[in-house]
Amino acid sequence: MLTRKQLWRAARDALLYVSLCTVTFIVCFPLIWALSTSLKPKSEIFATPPTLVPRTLTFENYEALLTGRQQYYHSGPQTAPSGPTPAQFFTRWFVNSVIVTAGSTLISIVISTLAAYSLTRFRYWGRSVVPYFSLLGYMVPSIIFVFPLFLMMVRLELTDSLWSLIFGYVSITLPFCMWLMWAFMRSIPIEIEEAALIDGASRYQVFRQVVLPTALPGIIAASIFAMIVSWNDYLFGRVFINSLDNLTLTVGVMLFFEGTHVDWGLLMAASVLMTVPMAILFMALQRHLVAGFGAGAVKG
Amino acid sequence: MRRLHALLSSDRAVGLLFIAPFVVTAIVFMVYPVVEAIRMAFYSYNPLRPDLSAFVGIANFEFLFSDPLFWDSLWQATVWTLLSILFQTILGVGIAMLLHRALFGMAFFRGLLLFPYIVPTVVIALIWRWIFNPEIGVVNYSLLASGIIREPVYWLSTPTMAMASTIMLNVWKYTPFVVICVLARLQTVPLELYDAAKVDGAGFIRRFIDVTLPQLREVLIVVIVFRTIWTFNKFEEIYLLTKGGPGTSTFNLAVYSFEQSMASLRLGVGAATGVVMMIMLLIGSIVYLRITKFGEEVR
Amino acid sequence: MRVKDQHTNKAGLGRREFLGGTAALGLGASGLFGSKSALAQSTKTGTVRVWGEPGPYGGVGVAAMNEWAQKNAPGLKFEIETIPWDNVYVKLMTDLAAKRPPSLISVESPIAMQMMAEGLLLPVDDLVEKIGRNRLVDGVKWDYWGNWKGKQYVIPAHHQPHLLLVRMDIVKELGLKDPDTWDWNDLLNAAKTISEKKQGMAGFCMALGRNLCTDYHFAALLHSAGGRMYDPSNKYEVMFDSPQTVEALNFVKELRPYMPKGAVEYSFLQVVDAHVTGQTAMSFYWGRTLGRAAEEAKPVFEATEAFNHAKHPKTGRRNNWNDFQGWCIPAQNNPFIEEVKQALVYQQTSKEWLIKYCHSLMPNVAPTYKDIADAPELKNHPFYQSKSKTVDTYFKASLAHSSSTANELLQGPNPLAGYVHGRSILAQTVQKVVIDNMKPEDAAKWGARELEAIRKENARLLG
Amino acid sequence: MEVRLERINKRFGAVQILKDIDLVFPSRKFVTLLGPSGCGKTTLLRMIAGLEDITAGKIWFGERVVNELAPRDRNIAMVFQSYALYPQMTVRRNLGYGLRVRGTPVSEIDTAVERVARILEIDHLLERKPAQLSGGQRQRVALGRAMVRKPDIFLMDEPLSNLDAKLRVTMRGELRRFHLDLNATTIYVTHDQLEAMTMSDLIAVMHHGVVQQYGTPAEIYSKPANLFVAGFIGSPPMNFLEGEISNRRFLVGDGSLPLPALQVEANAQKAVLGVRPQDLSRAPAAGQDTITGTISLVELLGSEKLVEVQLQNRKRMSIQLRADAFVEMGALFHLRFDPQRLHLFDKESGNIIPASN
Repeated sequence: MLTRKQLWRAARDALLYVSLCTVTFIVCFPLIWALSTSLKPKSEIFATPPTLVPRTLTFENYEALLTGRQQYYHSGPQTAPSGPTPAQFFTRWFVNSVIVTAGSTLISIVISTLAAYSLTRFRYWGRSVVPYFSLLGYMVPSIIFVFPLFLMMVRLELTDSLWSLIFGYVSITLPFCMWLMWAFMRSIPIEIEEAALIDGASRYQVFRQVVLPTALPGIIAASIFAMIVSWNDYLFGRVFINSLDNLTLTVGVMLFFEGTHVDWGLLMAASVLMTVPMAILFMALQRHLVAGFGAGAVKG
Repeated sequence: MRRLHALLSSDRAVGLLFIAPFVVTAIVFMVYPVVEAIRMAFYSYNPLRPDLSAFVGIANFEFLFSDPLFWDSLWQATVWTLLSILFQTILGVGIAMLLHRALFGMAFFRGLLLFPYIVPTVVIALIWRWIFNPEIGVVNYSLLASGIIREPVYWLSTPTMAMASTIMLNVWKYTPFVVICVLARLQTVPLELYDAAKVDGAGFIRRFIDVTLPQLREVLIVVIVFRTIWTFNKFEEIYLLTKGGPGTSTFNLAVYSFEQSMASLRLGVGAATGVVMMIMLLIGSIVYLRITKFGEEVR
Repeated sequence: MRVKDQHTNKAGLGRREFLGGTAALGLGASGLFGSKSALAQSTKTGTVRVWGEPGPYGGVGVAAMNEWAQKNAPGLKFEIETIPWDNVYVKLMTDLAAKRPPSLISVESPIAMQMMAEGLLLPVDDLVEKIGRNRLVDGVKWDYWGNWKGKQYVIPAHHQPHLLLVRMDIVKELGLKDPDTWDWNDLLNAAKTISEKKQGMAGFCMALGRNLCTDYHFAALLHSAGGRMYDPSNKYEVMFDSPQTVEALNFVKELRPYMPKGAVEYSFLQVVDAHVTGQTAMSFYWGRTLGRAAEEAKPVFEATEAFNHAKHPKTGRRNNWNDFQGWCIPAQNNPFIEEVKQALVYQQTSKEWLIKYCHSLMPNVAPTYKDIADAPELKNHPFYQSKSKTVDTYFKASLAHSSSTANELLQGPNPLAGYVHGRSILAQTVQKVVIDNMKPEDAAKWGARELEAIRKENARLLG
Repeated sequence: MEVRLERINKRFGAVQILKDIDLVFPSRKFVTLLGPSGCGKTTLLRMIAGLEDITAGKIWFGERVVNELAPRDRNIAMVFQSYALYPQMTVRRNLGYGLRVRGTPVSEIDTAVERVARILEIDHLLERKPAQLSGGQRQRVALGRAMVRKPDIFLMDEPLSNLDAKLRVTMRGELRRFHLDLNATTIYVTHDQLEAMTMSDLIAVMHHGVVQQYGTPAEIYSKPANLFVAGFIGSPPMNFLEGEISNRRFLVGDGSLPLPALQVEANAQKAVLGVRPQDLSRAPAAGQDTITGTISLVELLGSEKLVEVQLQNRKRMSIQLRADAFVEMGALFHLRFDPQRLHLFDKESGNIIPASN
């Protein structure tokens, strides 16, 4: 038999679940709808009433993106190749995005981990200024320095190469990683290292065998953020890259939208595909993401 | 004694060696571009004709301050920031409270609700244009079908609706940030405080006001300051969804700067806008430092 | 794009294979290091980047050039990059500033003329002779595409006027007059009638967003009213603050209630969408609306015909905005100048390719040479059966009413137009009226001030 | 007010935290729930407070079942281990909070707060915030918050555990005094037997969710009901020897000890013999009631000396001697057992085997 209190509690939990489901549905709806659209044949995309679950399931949009199917323009008796369409470059752009994301994240993490260790374990002039500096850099929006950076890349003859993006993303992610790693390193007790030093380990051994493993959660958190930032950036890709071959996904996918004809199915499939890597990362490392917020973003 | 000396000096060497890459990278890729941006604010610079670049003193700033669009952008940025932050905070705290329950399946909800944060802005802008399309979008269809509206809503076609849409997008994308921060803090609130309040006779609402909110105060201030700074300077969310339109009704300073630099080929004016943004940013940062007493801690 | 002299052929081949659209993994590295090429002894290898506007014809043009390359420069691959109109300026700025311009650009006249006056283009008079100076169709001159201080900088790609597209089924149903006879009042009236009588359909549609399309659509109205932005014969003095401008703005304002509600954010794409999906009965547009309707909405295609614009009641003008679009060759940082020149001549002298070019998007791209325009093969297209008058209007009859912002009322090239469009001055002027409810007189003054600022900032171009 | 627990059970999923607890807390008594951590004592306290659901059973406050009552309606007050002061409020507001949420008039709140502050000698701290107080001061504020409402029942969850040793001793006395002043039933949870022994009227010793023994401190100390209580109460802890009962003697290893008369005589029963270090003495020579070992450790405790003697079966026994007693490591030592001061437990059940009388 249920007591009044239990009944009340059950009702409250039910209400809680209902509101959670509603909120979750609203939050996820855009993505669900994108997925749904991407799996529909053209005829169903514009059907009224619209269908949430496709009546006919098709993977043609994904196929087009992944195989880079050449598209032809039918107008009259002949079929003319219409020149490259964005779909043909999709895989290429995907690889580019992976390269710049991985490259910039790696650089930022290595630099910031070393620096954070140095800042929290050694004493020298200026060591208290660096965190301030990182914080400030963390807040500076990229729109402010994208053009000077671009002109610098021009001078270095790096434009239209993935290096320009890697360096560009380092400039956005480094202050943040620095800040996060600094906060994290500070919270690691120095005694373990001292113990290792007394046991006869060298500084480098201590760093490799003691500090790095302890700092791993921080490193993972910083990496996720760096990856999200690099993967999602549009501005730098838009400004730094000139040729189709070297575009990244974000800029490339916008090209789908800017003709005289928008293929919504294809566009949504592209959107889904470019969200997937971050989603997987997110699912796998969600716990660390939260930890990252705790240590860095919410520091104070 | 000699060994100790050697250790210290080698330690120092390690310290400097480890910080060196950061210093170099920071100077080349962070300090230099910002300094250069400040320098460019005092130059005329047409990217098509860099050879004609010349020092113009404060002419770019004069241009800026006499351009009504600059002031419009500033005002619109303020509106968009304030409203975005307001909704993000309220929703963020609300959702965090919902998620902060040890109920079955909570991890699942938590994962899904934090998802928007990682969705690329490009993707969400495209999806937004698709679902909010006045004629063929599913949102209008649902609203019409359910009788909530009689006529299709033109989400991006009137200044007010466009502003509302960009705010919605921003709220959608960044509320998870607030949720994560608040949730992390909620988990550290001592449960005994709630018990004490219950024993003292406080109901649900009093407990929220007297226990939860004071505990969240600090994290909320930090989140709000951070988000204000970032939201104020957001470029992609607006540019990709409305390009600042219709008209210039959703311009903010970042879009203004981009348009001046790119479309108008006035990099100097764009840079000057950037300098104005940086000054406001500095003010924001000082507020942040004050609130968190960051400096004292370091000393 | 850098070209390196290397000795193996392998890399070049791999590159070609990749660009053939096969696959991607592992090739990131080549992008990573920015290296572009490899090569043979006498010929260069690499990708020749070509800019074109969205649409299949750029691809056809490049296909012709690749045919040339196969015979004469097997290491080269021409690749089209379609640049959406609204992005042209960003792309232009970053590519030129990055010293990585494409090797060949097919672009609208305002930009071509801007680049030409800035000294960014290569004179191509030698090509004109090879292609044939006397081939142009009647009613056009080489100048229209781009001639500056006696030198030709642009080779014609096509001309493309925007006209008044009308759903004749609706006109007949409502008993409206023949659109050929319309003046502005008739157009307005027709728009009104259709809006009132046809549920869920707008009477008329043009772009009103802050973009290039609105600039072009409005310019046609401005020119028909007899107004213009600058006077090339008088040191490019600004003429915009005029009764004609006000009249054109007022006309837009009057038409506004009969346009789709979302028109204030419309650009090229949405205007086409609106017509093809049957949301509007009339619209201003280039020929591609018909191309798309033919593919996606047969009934709309069958019912739609194109007309020269309604004439202005007083001036009697019916100006369209005709883009004399041409090929131009960036002079600096261009590693393939010779190859591009040869390939361009090859394409321009190949009847087969030029006809394919026109056919690729009927009737958007009109032939510029008599031998093509009159070729029987050109008529070998279904549109010539179903839409012969419309095609003819686009291709020939519109020429008498040609105008553009880069060559207002055909009174001389205007290198400032590129800046005007980059900043969307005309569109913003229109938006001041339709969104902000500014008085047209004040909007015209605002526009004039902006135009004056552009003239002052770029006085160097005019000297 | 009397508090009565009737077959109280608590389960978290499959885990049984409390099992059939029957307890009566007499009105106005100071009752301690004592037990090691994890024994369920805090859970039981929180159930009495209404902070924890009751899986089964009834809780009576006087004549009323309060199972369904919210904490606010039980007229209880509680002092928490971490004090749980509201960090953003001043001491004054902390003290008055419980009255304020009940809508008590401001003037009344002020009077009540000031009265309590005076009693607790914290009236000079009223405008401070918790962060500006020392541990002891916070403790007093927490107490004050509980006292201010004049509750029927006063619940305390290890309130002294966060204080340093010295302060703890002082506070023990004060708490006892406040209890007398307050005139309310006090239920006190602790794992510290010293607190329990010194302050309580009654002690309920808990282990594994079961009340092992309920009685006055003296009863618990002198007549432990089972092995657990015997081992838990008393310091230094009781010595235990395993052996067998045989003919009124206790056989252990190669020796044997005399036993008192048992209520139920037993033979060949496996048993555990317990004896407190204070109850052992030193015999000059081996005898009937002694066991011999060697001294393996000597600890000087100040007024006493604790000596550890290792028996032949390697079992160690501790014995408390006067500080001036002469002992030498490694020397032989004869332990004398007083039959009247032995505790005999059944090896199987752990329960006491009662002596007759």
